Amino acid sequence: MSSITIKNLTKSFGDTIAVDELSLHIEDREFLVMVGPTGAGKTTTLRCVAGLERPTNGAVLFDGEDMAGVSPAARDVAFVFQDYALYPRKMVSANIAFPLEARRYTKAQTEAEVVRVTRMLRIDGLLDRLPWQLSGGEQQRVALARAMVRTPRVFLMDEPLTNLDFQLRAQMRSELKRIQRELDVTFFYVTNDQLEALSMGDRIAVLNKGRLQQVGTQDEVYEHPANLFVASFIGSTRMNFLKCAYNADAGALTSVMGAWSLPATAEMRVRVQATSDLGNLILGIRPEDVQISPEAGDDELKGQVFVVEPLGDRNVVDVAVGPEMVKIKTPPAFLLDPGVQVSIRFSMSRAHLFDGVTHEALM
Amino acid sequence: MNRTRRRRARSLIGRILFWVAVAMILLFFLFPLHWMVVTSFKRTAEVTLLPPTLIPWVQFNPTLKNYVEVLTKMPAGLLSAGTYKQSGFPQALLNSILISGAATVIAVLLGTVAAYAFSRFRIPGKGDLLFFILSTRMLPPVVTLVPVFVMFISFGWRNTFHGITLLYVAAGLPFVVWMMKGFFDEIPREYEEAAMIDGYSRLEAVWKIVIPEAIPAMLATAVFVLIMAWNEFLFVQLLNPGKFTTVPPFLYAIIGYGRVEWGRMAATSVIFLAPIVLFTWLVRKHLLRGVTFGAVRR
Amino acid sequence: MSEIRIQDLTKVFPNGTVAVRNLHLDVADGELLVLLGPSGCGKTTTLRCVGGLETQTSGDIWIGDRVVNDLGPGERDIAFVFQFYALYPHIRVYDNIAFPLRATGVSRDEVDRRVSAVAETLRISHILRERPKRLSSGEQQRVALGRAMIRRPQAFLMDEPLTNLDAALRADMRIELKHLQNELGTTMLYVTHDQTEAMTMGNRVAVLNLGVLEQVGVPLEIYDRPNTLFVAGFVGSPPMNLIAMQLAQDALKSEDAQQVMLDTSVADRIRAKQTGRELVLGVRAEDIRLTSGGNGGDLRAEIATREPLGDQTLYSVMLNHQLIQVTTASTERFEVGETVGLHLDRSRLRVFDASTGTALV
Amino acid sequence: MADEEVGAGRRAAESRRGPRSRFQWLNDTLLSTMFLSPTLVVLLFVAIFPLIWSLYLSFTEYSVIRDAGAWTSAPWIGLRNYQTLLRDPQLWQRFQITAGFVVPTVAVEFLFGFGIALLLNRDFKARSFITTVILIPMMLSTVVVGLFWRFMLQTDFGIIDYFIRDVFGLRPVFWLTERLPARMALVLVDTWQWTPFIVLISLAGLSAVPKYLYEAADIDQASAWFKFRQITLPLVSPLLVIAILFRLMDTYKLFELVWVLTGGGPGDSTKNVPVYLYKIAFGSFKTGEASGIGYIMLVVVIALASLLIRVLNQMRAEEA
Repeated sequence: MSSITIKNLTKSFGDTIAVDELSLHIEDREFLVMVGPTGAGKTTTLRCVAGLERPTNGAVLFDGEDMAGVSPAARDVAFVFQDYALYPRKMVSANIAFPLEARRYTKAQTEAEVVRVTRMLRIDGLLDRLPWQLSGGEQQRVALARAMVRTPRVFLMDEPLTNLDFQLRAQMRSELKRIQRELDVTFFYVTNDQLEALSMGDRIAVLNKGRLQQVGTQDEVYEHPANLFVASFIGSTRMNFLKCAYNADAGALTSVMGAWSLPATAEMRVRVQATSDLGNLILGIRPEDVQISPEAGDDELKGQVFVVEPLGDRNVVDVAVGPEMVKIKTPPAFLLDPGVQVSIRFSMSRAHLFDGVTHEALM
Repeated sequence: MNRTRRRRARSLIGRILFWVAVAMILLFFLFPLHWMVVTSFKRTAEVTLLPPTLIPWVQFNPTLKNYVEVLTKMPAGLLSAGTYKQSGFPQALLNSILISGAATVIAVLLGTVAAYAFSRFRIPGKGDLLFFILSTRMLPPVVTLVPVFVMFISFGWRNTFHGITLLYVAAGLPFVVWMMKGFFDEIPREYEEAAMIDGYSRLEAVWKIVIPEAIPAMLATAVFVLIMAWNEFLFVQLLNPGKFTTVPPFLYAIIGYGRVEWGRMAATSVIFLAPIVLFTWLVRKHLLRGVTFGAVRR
Repeated sequence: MSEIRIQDLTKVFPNGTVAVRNLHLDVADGELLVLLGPSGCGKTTTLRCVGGLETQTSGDIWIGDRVVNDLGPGERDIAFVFQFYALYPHIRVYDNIAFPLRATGVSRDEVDRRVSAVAETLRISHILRERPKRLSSGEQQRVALGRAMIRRPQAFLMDEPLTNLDAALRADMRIELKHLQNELGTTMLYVTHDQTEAMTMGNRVAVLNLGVLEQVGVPLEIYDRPNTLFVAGFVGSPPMNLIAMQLAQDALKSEDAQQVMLDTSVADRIRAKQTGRELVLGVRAEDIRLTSGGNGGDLRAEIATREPLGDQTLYSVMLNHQLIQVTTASTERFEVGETVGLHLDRSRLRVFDASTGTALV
Repeated sequence: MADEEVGAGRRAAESRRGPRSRFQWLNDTLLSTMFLSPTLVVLLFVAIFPLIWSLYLSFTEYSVIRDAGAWTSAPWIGLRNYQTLLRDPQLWQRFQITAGFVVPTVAVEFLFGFGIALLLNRDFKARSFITTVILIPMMLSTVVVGLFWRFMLQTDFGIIDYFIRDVFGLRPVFWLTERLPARMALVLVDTWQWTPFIVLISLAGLSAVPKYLYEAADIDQASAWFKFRQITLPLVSPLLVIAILFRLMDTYKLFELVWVLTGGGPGDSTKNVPVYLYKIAFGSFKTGEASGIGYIMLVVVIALASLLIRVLNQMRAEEA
C-alpha cells in the first residue's frame, strides 16, 4: 500500500481549467472520499493520479516518489470506472483474471486468486457469465473483483455506485466500507453524492470548480463547514441561509428583509469581529436545528406553513418567514396544513455565520 | 361505439391504399431485376419476343444455355475484336475476385489503425487531416483518371495486378477511416484504460480488447469497400484492358462489339450481381453508415 | 366535477405481455394521486391509457362525468406532461405555451393574456422569446408545465416529469409543483418510480407492481402500514427491515432462536390468519433502539458498519447473515464489532405471511 | 473470514508483482505516427501526387500517346490551355448539359425518395424486408444497370416501349436515339438507381423523431400539417441536406451511366463535362488540355465537398 500526495495539481483542457492548484495528501490505508458537484474536477484529479491524464502542472507522488511519466500500467493502481468498463467479450472469470495475466501468474495461481476474491464478493456463482448477462449490482461487484484480485498500491474509485438504484446503493455503501477495512488498503473514492461521502470516508475532501473547499472528518465538514458552498452541499436537506446584519449595540442579528431579529450568541459576538462588513452576513442553520410549534410564544419567529413533505421517518416543513423560506425537520406525526400560522425557534448555539462577501465561515 | 366503427372503416381503406402504394414502389424498383433474371434464362429468339414473356415455365420454358456459354465460350464479338484473347469471362471473374479482395483487405487493415489513431489520440490538425482524407474520396474519378493514366504509363503499371489494386486501396481508404472512426468513437475509451490500468501497454490493450470489439464493424466496412472495387469500371477498363481486366469492362465489351447477345449479357450480369445482392443483405444494418461515411449512426 | 375513474382496466400488448391487470382506481376531484412503482410495473401504461395515447384492452375510463374510451387524446380535455417535456423544437417558448389555445381557436389577445399569466406563475416570462433547445432542463420543464396549465384542463397527467432534473432542482420543483397543484386545485395523476417524490407530493399514493395494484393510501399509511412485502421493501429509504421469523407460542422466533415477545392478542391474530409457518417481521430502521452490551432488548446482534449521515447515524447490524439497518440520533455512538441489543417498537411492527406476502398484523 | 486472512497474509508475504507488459516503450506519440503514416503515404502517392502532376501538365501541350513517358520534355505553354478552354463555347455547353441533368435528377429523386420514406415510416409487416429490398439498386454496378436499361429502353423490342406502345397505345418513344428522350432516359435510370439512397437517409431521419412529440401534438389537437411543418421537417432537414449534397455531387461527376447508356449521344445531346473530358483525354489524347478541364471541374466539386464535409462533421458532433 502507498500514500498519495497531490502537489498543486493543475489540469486544463484547452482554456477550461478542470483542476486548479489542488494539493492533497492521502494517508496510507486511508479511505478518502472526494465529493463535489458534476464538473468540479473530481474525476480529472483521479485520472491524473491513475496516469490516464497528464497533469498540465504540479505532481502526483506515491510514497513520496514522483509518478510523472510513469505509465498507468507501471503505477500499479486499481481503478473502478463509473460504468465498470468490463471487457464485453470476456467472461467474468476472464475479466477478473486479466490483470493477473499481465503479471504472468501461472494458471493455478490465477485460479486460486479469482476464487478467493469472487468468494469474498459472493459472485463465485457468476464466473462463466458474460457482462451483459449481469445485473448492475453484479457488474459492480465484478469490477471490484477485478480491482481486488491483485494487490495494487492504491484503489481509485470513480463514482462506482451512481449507476445503482437507491436500495442497492445503500447496501454497497456499507459493503465497500467493510471491504476497505478488511483489506486494509488505501481508497481514493470520488462521488457527487454527499451521503456517500459522509457515510464512507475517513476524511472528506470537498471540491468545487476545480478548487479544494475543505478537507476533514465527517464531523468537521458537517458541523463546521469552512464556507457557504460546503455548508450547502453537505447535508441531505439543504441548510437554511438567511441574509442578515449584525447590530453591535443590540448584540443581535437582524434580517436584511427585516422580518426578524435574533440575539447573537456570545461566540458569534466574538467571531463577527473577523469581518469588516457587519451589514452583510449570512446566517446558516440546518433544518434539524429549528423547532416549530403551532402555538405562538415570545422571542420566536412567526411564519406560515408553505408545504409539508412527509418522508415517513420525518417530515420536512417549508415555512415562509416574511419573504424568506425556512426548511424544518419535524417528527412524522407532526402534520400541518399549508397556510397555517406557526412560530419557530432556531437553536442559535448550532447556527453558522458566513461572510456575505467572501462566503467564508466566521465560525 | 359507431364512432369507433367509423374509425375502423377509415383505417381499413387507408390500409388498402397503403399496400397498393407499396406494391407499386416494389414493382418500380424490382421489375428490372426480375426482367434481367428472366431474360438470362431465355433462348435468343425469346429474348426480343413481343409481347414479353415474364413468367418462366408458364410463358416460356427456361434454359441454362446462356449460363453455360458464358462460362465456356468466348463471345463471338470479342474473338473478332481481337482483345481479351486470353481472358474469357471466368478469367475476368477471377480477376474481379482477386483484385477487389486484395484491395479490401489492405484498405481495411491500414484504414482501421488510422481510424483508431484519429478516434483516440490528440493529433495536431486532426480536423484538417480528416478533411483531406475524405476530400480525396470526393474528387471526380474522371479528373484523377488523366494524371493516374499518365502515372501508370510512365511507371509501366498498366495491365498489372498491383497497379489497379493499389488504386482501389487508395479509393477505399478514406471510406474505411471515416467509417471505422465512427465505430471507434462508440467504443468507450474506458475499455483500453481499464486494460492499461490492469498492466498492459496501449498496443496490447488495443490488440486484446479494442480490435475484438471492432471486428464486426471491420467486416461491415470491408463489404462496402469490396462492393466499391467490384463495381469499378472507369479506371480498370482504361488501365487494364488486357489480362488483368475485371468483369465490368468485359460486360461492356460484349455490348461494344458486333451483334448484342442480350440473353448472354443478362446471364453474365446475374452472375456478377448475385454476390452484391447477397452482401447488401448482409450489411443491411450498416447501409446508413455506409452511404454517409459513418456520419449518421443507428 | 373532474375526478378520474379507472374501472377494471386491463392492457395487453400485441406481444402478449400484460402491462396492467384489472386495475380499479379513482382520483378524487382536485386530488394529486401518485402512481408509484418500479420500471415495468405498468404505471406509465395506465397513465397513457387515461390520456388516450394507448387503447386499453378492456375496462372503462371516466374523466369528469363521461366515459372517454372512444375519445382521441385531443378530445379528452386533459393535459399531459411527458418525461422529456416534448416541446415543439423549432417554435418559440411563447408559441409552445400558446399552442393548445391556438388549436381551439381562442382570440389573439385572450391567448396573450393567458400566456403571460401562466409565464408569470412559473417565472419564465423572461424566456418567452427563446427556442426550446437553448433552455436548461429546468426551464424546459417549466415551459412544459406552462403548456399544460394554459388550457385549464380537467386533469393533469404527469409522466415522471422530474426524472431528468438534477437532485437539487428536483427537490425544489417537487415543492413548487405540489404548491402549484394546491393553488390550481386541478385533479392530477402523477407517475413516478421515486418513492421520495411519491411520499412528499401525493395526497394519496397507489403502489403498482407487475401491473397489479398493491396498495392505495395516504403517504404515511403506505409507509407505516405496508399491506404487502413488496410495498414494505419498496417504500422508504432505507426500506423496511424484513426478518424471517416463525411463531412460537406468543413470540416470534428468529432462525438463530432469538425471541421477540408479542401480546397474546397479536399472536392470536397471526395464528388465525397465517397460511404457512414462515413469517416475515417488518420493522423500520427508526423503530429500532440500540443499547450497548446486548443484554436487554429483543434481539442481540453485532454492529457491522457505522454510517454517519449528519443529522442521524445509520448502523448496519449483522443478524444471522442478514444486515439489519438501524438509524439513531447522531449523538448516540456505537463501535463497529460491538454487540448491541435491539429494542423493537411494538406499536409499529408489521408481520407478513412469507408465502402470500400479505400483512397479517 | 478465516481463509481470507490467510490469503491476505500470503499475499503480503509474496512480494508485490509488477506487470511485465511488452511495448511499454511505444508511447502514444510513436503509436499514432505508426498508425497514421501508411494511410497518409498511400493517399499522398495515389491521390494527391498525380493531381499536382496534372496541374503541371495543364500548363503544357503534353499528350500521353505522342510523347509517352517523356512528359518532362512536353512544351510549356503557360495558361494557354485555360485561355482556349474558357473561350471555347463547347465547354459551356457541356456545363449546361450537366446542369440540365443534375437539377431535374436530384429534384425528382428527392421528392420521390422523401415521399416513399414518409409512406414507409410506420410499423407494418415486413417493413425491414421491404425497405432493404428497395435499397438494392444503389449497390449495383452502374455499368450493368446502364447496359440492362439500354436493353429495356430499346425502341423496337424494349419492354418499356412495349408498354407505352401496345398497352397504353401511345406513340413510341425513341429513348436513345432522340435528344430529349435520351436526357429523360438518363434521369429515369439514375432515379431508379439512386432514389433508394434518399429513401434510406430520410427514413433514418424520420424514425429518429421522438414519438412523444407527435403524442403531445395529438393532445393539443394539432393538425397533421402542423405536425409535419413544426415537428417532422425541422428534425429531419439536416439529414435531407446531407442526402441532397451527396446526390448533387455524384450526379455532377456522373460518367459511367452516360457512357454506357447514351455514350453522350445522340449527337452531343447528353455529353456532360465528365464525358467531354474523357473524350478529350482519351479520344483525341490532348492530355494537357484535359487536365485543364479537370481543374475547372474541381472548382465546383471542392465547393460542394467542403460544404458537405462541414455538414457531416456537424452531424458527428451532434451524434457524439
